[in-house]
Amino acid sequence: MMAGDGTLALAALLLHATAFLVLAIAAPLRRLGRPAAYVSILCAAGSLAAAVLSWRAHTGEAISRLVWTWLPSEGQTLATVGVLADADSTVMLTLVALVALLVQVYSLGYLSDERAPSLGRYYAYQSLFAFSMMGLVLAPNFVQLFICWELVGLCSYLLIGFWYERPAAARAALKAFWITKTGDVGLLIGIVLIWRHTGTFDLTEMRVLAGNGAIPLAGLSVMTFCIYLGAVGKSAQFPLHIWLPDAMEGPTPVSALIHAATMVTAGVYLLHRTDWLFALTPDVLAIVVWVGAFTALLSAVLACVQNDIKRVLAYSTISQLSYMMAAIGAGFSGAGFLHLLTHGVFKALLFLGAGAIIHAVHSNDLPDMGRLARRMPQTAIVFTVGALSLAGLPLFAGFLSKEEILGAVLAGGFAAPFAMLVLVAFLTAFYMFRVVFLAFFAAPPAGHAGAAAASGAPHVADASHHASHGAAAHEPHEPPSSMLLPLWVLALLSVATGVFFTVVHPEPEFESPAWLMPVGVGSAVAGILLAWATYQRRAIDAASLAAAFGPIYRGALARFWIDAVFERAYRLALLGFSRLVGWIDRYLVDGVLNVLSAWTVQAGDDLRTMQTGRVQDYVYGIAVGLLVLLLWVQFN
Amino acid sequence: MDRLPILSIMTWAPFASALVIMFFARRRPLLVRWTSVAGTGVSLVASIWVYWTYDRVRAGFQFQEEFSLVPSLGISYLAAVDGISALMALLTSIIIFAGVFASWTTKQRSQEFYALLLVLVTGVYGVFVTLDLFVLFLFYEIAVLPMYLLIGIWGSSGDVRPQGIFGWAMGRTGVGTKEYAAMKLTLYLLFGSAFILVGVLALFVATGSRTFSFLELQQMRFDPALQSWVFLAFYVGFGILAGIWPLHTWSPDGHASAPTAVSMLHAGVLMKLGAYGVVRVGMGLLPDAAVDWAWLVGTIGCINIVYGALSAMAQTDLKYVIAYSSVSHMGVVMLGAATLTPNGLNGSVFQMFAHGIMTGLFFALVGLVYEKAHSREIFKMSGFGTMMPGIATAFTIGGLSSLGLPATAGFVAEFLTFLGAWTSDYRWWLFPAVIGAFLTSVYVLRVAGQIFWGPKSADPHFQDLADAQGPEWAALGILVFVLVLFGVAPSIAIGPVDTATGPLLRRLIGQ
Amino acid sequence: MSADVLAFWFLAIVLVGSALAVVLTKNLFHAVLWLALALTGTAGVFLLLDAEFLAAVQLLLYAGGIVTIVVFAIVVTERLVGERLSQTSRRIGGGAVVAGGVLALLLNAMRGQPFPAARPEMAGDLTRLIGETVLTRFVLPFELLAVLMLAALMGAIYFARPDE
Amino acid sequence: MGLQAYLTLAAVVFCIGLFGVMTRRNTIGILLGIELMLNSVNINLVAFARYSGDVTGMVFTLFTICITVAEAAVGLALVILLFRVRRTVTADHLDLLKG
Repeated sequence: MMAGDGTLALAALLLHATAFLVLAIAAPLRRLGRPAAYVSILCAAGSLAAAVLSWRAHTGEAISRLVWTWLPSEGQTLATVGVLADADSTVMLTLVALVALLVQVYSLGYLSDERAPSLGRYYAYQSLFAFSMMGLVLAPNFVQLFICWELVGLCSYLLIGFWYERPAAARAALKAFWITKTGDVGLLIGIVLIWRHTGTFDLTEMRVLAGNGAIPLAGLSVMTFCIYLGAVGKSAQFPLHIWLPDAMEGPTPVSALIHAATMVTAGVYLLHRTDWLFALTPDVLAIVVWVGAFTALLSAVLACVQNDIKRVLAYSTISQLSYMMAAIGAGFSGAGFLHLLTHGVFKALLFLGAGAIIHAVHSNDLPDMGRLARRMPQTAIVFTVGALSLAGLPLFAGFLSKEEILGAVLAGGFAAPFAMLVLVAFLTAFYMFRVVFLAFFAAPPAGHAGAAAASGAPHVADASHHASHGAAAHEPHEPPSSMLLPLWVLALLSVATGVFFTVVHPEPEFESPAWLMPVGVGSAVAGILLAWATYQRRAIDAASLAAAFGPIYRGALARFWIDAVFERAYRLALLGFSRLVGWIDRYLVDGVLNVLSAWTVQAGDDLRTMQTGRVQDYVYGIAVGLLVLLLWVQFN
Repeated sequence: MDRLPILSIMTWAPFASALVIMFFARRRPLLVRWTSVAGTGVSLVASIWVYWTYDRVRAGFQFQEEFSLVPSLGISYLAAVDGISALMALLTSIIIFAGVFASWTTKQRSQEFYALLLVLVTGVYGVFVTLDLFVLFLFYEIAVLPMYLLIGIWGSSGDVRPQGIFGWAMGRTGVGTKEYAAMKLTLYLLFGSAFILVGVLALFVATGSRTFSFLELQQMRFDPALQSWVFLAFYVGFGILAGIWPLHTWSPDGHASAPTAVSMLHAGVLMKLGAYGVVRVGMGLLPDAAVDWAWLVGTIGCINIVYGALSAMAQTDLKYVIAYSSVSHMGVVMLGAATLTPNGLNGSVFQMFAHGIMTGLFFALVGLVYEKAHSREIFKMSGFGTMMPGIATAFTIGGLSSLGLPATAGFVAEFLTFLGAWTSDYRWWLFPAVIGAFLTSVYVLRVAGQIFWGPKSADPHFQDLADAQGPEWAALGILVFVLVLFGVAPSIAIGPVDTATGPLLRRLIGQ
Repeated sequence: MSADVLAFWFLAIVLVGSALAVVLTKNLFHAVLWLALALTGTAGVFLLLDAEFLAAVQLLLYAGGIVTIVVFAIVVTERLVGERLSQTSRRIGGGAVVAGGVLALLLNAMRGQPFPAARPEMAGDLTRLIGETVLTRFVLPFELLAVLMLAALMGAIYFARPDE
Repeated sequence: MGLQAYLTLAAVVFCIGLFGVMTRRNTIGILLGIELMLNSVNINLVAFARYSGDVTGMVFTLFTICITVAEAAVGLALVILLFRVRRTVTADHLDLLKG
């Protein structure tokens, strides 16, 4: 059967590669801008079709595997490349293909003001990203996984820094790359260690070994922890979560694709993909749960105080990723993976919706918005759908997956993390609807410029890029159809999956208590109500609410000083130490050498007075030498 | 003659074109350049031909040519390649071919410049293809000596700021001038070659029979005590050229002062001569000592990696950054070799190749930037990306390869080395190596970000800078293409290399 | 026999004496004349050693050629400088000690060595023998010598040419 | 008379020449010393040749004489040139190579 042997999955992968190669090599085409975009979108559409077909062909236990030798060693194969298509990877592939296509279509409208060469470059990056992400999803072994893992990181770097003339963007790109690279150091070490430990990179072979109990447990925890470190960096777990909010300097469609739906979930996907390995090391899994729950809470708190709409969404992404991590840590990676899929859909929706708002009002800041629902009702509807999904209300996409996660953590026996996650559910609904009310329904604050400044949150993002086009004073309006279409597709998908899962409850892997669903939904509803009371009705004063949480509020404004710690570590420890080494090299290692040669030069200066330049002195010297020689020969 | 002496053609074609340039191209700069392109082009075609037709199944040394030079001492011209040297010859061809284009705009005495460059290249090819230790040593000297003139005449001097505790000594020796750099480099390398000569002669004497042939010496099993000190002599001698710590300080000064093509060739190929010498001569002839001294070689390799990366981070001069990154990357080469594992050794050889290409690319780019902006001060430049997108892109790709990003050649090399390190007897080597790769990502991207990305500089000197043009594109295009090609399909390189490292290792650690 | 010994001693005294005069006399012109005598004495020694041809060459080239050139040089330089060239010596003591030391050590080295006292009979004419050897075995150096002398001649002319 | 007598004579002349080379201030005087030294070598060569019955030494003497003449010619030309440029024939004044 054609579809069942992985060829379709491969085709989905290669279509994006083709688009990238065409755009990378055919520079004149790339510089045309829009034609380049059409090439890329065409390939993305084809890729989506292939991905869907491949997904349909790989339900249940069907697995297909295509590999080619990539790296030989001692005449044998050391590493391969290829595709490993099964139920999980193909559904993930479909998600990637879908979001990639929608984002590319959306970008046509969003970046319509971009110069043609830049637009071409953008689509080249997009194609490269989609290719790499699919390669990661379909990776049959750790080597390909790592390769694609790094490549998506590269695309993230390139796309965050897409508007590289802006210092903030250039800086954010570097920060994102370095912080994730820190985690990747762990991943790479983990891969090397596990290769030595099991003798293979191949996931399928390793899984068989794990199933047979053929993997020695001694030292395995270190290895899985190292692999987990990679996920910590990529999926923005504490303390390496700090890059993701800054990554919002990139164009909003990029944030939707890379920093919400796909790339940042790679860490979760990795852990899900290797859950049979992690199952052997429960101690590491416990770390995963605790870090996950803590990060979820931390970032939910941070999301509550942001004024930049994209930063709210960024912290919410961190929080949701941590949710997934917690479920995987509890031993039920299926729940986490399900949330990954639904989250991919509705978070892309939210980001693209936020992009529509930014496109309309030329600002990222909530105080600059207000009552937008009248001007752009369609955007308001789809954004609210997204917010409801994120809050996890029934009939919406996030509902079931969130319940599953809460149930999973409880079933795993982690009571305290469970409590934290319930609190996060409440906070999530609160901050999300804070955004909804402030942006779409509540009246804009009177002197909002002061409010924005008082919030202290940095708010330089692509809004300023848009504002630079000189259309700052015009009325907000509904975005063009190329942007609306993806929004509606995602909104409908959110509702459809929500309804589907509310009605057709899948068989859970664990027993959940009956009170779980009311608690989950209740906390979400409570959050929505609090937001409504505070920001729509203004029954509760936002400032006094903040004052009630004094230290936490102030800490949150300073992002709990974590960024500052990293900044210090970079400036003082790394750069300082490098200067010390540089000094040692120049003044000690090389200095000693220079002293030696200076002495030599000095000695030459001193000795050259022996050279009188008079020929007879030399003859005299020769004669004396002859004399000495004769003496030595005769009396030795 | 039953077949073409392809290795000799490859080796001597640049020399022949150097002669043509000296005698027939006086005051005709374009003819000088096209003659160079022709000469190096012949070598390039020959080396690609050798590389493709190398019989991987049969392995061993192929394309053998031999004739006796001094029969009474057993010196002969013996040329042959195995997988490693075929790859190295290919590297040399690519770098010099690109280098000819990269120095297209040399104005001063271009005739002599190209002639010397081509003579130097002949020396490099000679070292890679010859198997007679005496002739190898001769070629080695041919490769080293023209460097003095090339740097001393066509080099550039930097700002001299002698200060600190040994400031007086630095002022005295003239730190920062091109003459200083040329002299330092030459003295260092000659110091090293003295060690090599001693080692070669010691082996010659120890064999008892009159031969310098690598193939015959390889059959010997020398006395362990002799092996031990001869290996050290080779390690120090060749290692200086490979930039081993703490004998690396000629490299930053030399590379910073050298003209573009010379930096390319020097960092790209000549430093590989050192590593190649350690692997081929040191490990190939002295198996027991290689095993005994692996701890030293590997540990110094680790120091190189981390120390070089940190030093690079501390520099403010662009060329110094690249030069120190070479020191760091050569550490990976030495570390890979010291692991004495198939993957590590493959990684080591591959890193020689990858680093050669990427550092060649870097120096070509630095040369271009300097030519256009007349500055090498990193923190004075900013936002060049909008003005020279091509150069910026190439620099970023080179940087990504340097930090070991997959899909570039740098990743494959480092990854194999890491695997080797963890399977060696000294597992902890893995950690400095990985940390070095991380540090590289910090300093390379910091530099790339500072110079090319970010807001456009307000400095009036840095307005309206041109992108690369004409022949310069040829240089950049070739190098970027190779870098990516070998990163995406590493088996092109690993295949032949693997056939050579396997037998070498079996001699080292037995069956 | 005794005539030989007598001749030897005579020549030795002449040779040593004139050599000493060469290096000690104040007047440079006299020194050259003493040198001519020394060279002639050497030619005599060659005669004693049965090398008539060499003695002739010695007289022609050395005593004739060199002395002429030197005298010529002295005349030229004196004319240019307009005063008589006298020559003084310096470091006489040191020079004497060193030269004497070398001499002593050379003699000491020769002492007790088994040098032959008798000359072997040379078959045939020595001059003919020299001629044959030069034109057979040493023909290449001989030709090179011609080139060398030509080069020296041209060099000397070039150096000493008048200013343009 | 044995070989030793000739050798001794040559050694004496050689040392006298050496003494002259070391002590004369005038360049022409130095040249004269050199001639003496070369001359003594010639004596040695001929004496050895004669006492060993091998004519090669004499051939060499022939060569030496020729080369000496060439050397004297060039040397004196140099002296004249030097004199013209530097206005001196005193060796002590010719110290351009002074370190």
